Amino acid sequence: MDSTYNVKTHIFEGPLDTLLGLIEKRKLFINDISLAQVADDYIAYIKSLENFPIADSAHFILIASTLVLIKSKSLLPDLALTTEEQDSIDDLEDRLKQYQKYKELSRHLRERFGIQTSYFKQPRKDAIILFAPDRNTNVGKLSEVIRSILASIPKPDLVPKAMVQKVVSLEEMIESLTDRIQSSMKMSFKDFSKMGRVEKVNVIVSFLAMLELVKQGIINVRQDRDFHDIEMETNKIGVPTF
Amino acid sequence: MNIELINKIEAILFYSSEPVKASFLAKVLEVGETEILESLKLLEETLGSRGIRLLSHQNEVSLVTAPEYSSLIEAIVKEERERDLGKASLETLAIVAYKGPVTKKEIEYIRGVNSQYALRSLLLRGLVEKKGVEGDERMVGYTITADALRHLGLSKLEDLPEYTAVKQEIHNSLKNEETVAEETQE
Amino acid sequence: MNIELINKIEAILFYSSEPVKASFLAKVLEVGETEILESLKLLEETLGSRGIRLLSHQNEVSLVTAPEYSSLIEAIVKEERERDLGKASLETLAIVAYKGPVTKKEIEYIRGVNSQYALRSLLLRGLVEKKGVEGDERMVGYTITADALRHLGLSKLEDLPEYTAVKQEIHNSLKNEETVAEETQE
Repeated sequence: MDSTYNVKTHIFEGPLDTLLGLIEKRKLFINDISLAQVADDYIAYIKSLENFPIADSAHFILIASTLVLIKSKSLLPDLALTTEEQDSIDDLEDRLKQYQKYKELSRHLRERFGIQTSYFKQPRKDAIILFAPDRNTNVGKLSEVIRSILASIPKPDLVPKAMVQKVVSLEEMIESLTDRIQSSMKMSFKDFSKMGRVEKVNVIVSFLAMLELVKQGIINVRQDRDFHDIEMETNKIGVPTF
Repeated sequence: MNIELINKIEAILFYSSEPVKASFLAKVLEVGETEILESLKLLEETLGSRGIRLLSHQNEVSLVTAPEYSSLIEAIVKEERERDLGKASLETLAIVAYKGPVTKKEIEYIRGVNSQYALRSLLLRGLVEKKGVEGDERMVGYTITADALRHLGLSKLEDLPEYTAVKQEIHNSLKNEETVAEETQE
Repeated sequence: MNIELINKIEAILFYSSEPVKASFLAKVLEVGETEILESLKLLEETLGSRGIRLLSHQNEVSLVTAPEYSSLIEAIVKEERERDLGKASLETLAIVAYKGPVTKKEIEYIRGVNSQYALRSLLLRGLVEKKGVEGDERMVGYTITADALRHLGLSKLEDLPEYTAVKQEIHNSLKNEETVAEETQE
């Protein structure tokens, strides 16, 4: 295959494209295990983006939140997922598989496009022109038609810029979570994330931060019962490990 | 087999030089559409190894030069080779080709990004077209055009690589979705 | 007998749709003129009983519809001209009326679809005509014909309802399109 195509895929176009790129880079199949594995890469990629694709920021965040779910499930096997959460995981897997399929198929089109072309007959130059208006050829109809054309020209979508800044603060969240845990030793995720009092995106970011700390071995988490609050504790009190 | 009818169809298609509906042929030639479709099949066979081919697409047919002589025709017209399609357009075109008629929403669901501009650029190039979705007047579905097929060197959509397999897969997963949807409906 | 050569000739003649000299075919296909003439004879025989015929006239050849179907073709021509303009043609006509002189590319930007057939049908029906665009010799602009203007009962285009406002709006959306097109280029 020609190399320009591969180069082009490095400029990820959207969240699914990004995610698929990360999975394929590791030569993995699409399933919950591979998705849990690339969740960090995905977050890291979003953080690294200087020119965040603003138009799709909501999509990026939604998918990030699903990845967090998948990853948290893999880290905390006892974590019970709601039907809605499980659906969103299945849905993401399904979409990724579909997207991967069509991406592959688009290569067929790329190979064929413009290579084998057949041609219609050229229009005859000596075709007879005969003045033949129809019953719609009147001023009223023309004015009506032009109005509806003008109305149907797409206007560029308005994009929610506010959402973008929230995701970028992931690092700050990790820092602040570490600080607070080390000072109070024990706190609840609900308290920390101000769940119910702030936007969902902040909760997601907090949760991500918590998982990141679990992964780095800085804290332990404990959830006594399904849907109950998660207790966080530091592993190594007072020892900075990062 | 009615040779006279095949000849007439050939004459009309030659004259028209634009895609023509089977129903139009039926009306003009005063025969049933089934008969037209049968004759078209025979015409396609007759033309199979010739310099002219029959191109059929969604009930529309036209005559075109055989794809194997494209370089010859290109040399005559010195027409500029079509510029490559971008990645976004190619992905969108693939979804429309294999899954069409497909709505903008479905395309964006699969690609995960806003596909308004990719679609518009395909529309502008005459590669896809809008069609009302059967059974739902408000929905607009996109389908691939006869022109796009011509650019792909295909005489019908079914000749696309893996077409039947993909179509079957889509069909199966749709069935699954329906089952799930029914189950979750309360 | 070289079937490949016959097929190539058929493809070229089909595409050209105007009479072509045997010497031209010889040059393009890089064979001797005698060979071309022999192949033309065979092509004529093959087409002998078909809907398309080979017409030779003073060393020039072309493909034409078989004479026995001329009344059929005439009926179609008549039908075509009497038919109502389709949505595509009507939209194109409205754009040409309000924005003319306007290029094919601009029309396609505004409509969002390829408008080649619509323009051709309007040209054949004498409703629009091609004119060189002032200041740019290579560009071809379409304008409404004097006949059409008279048919609309107008003495000048400016008398169309909301002429100035619509013209301005079209102008603005063309500018928008240009910006978007630049942004989405890959």
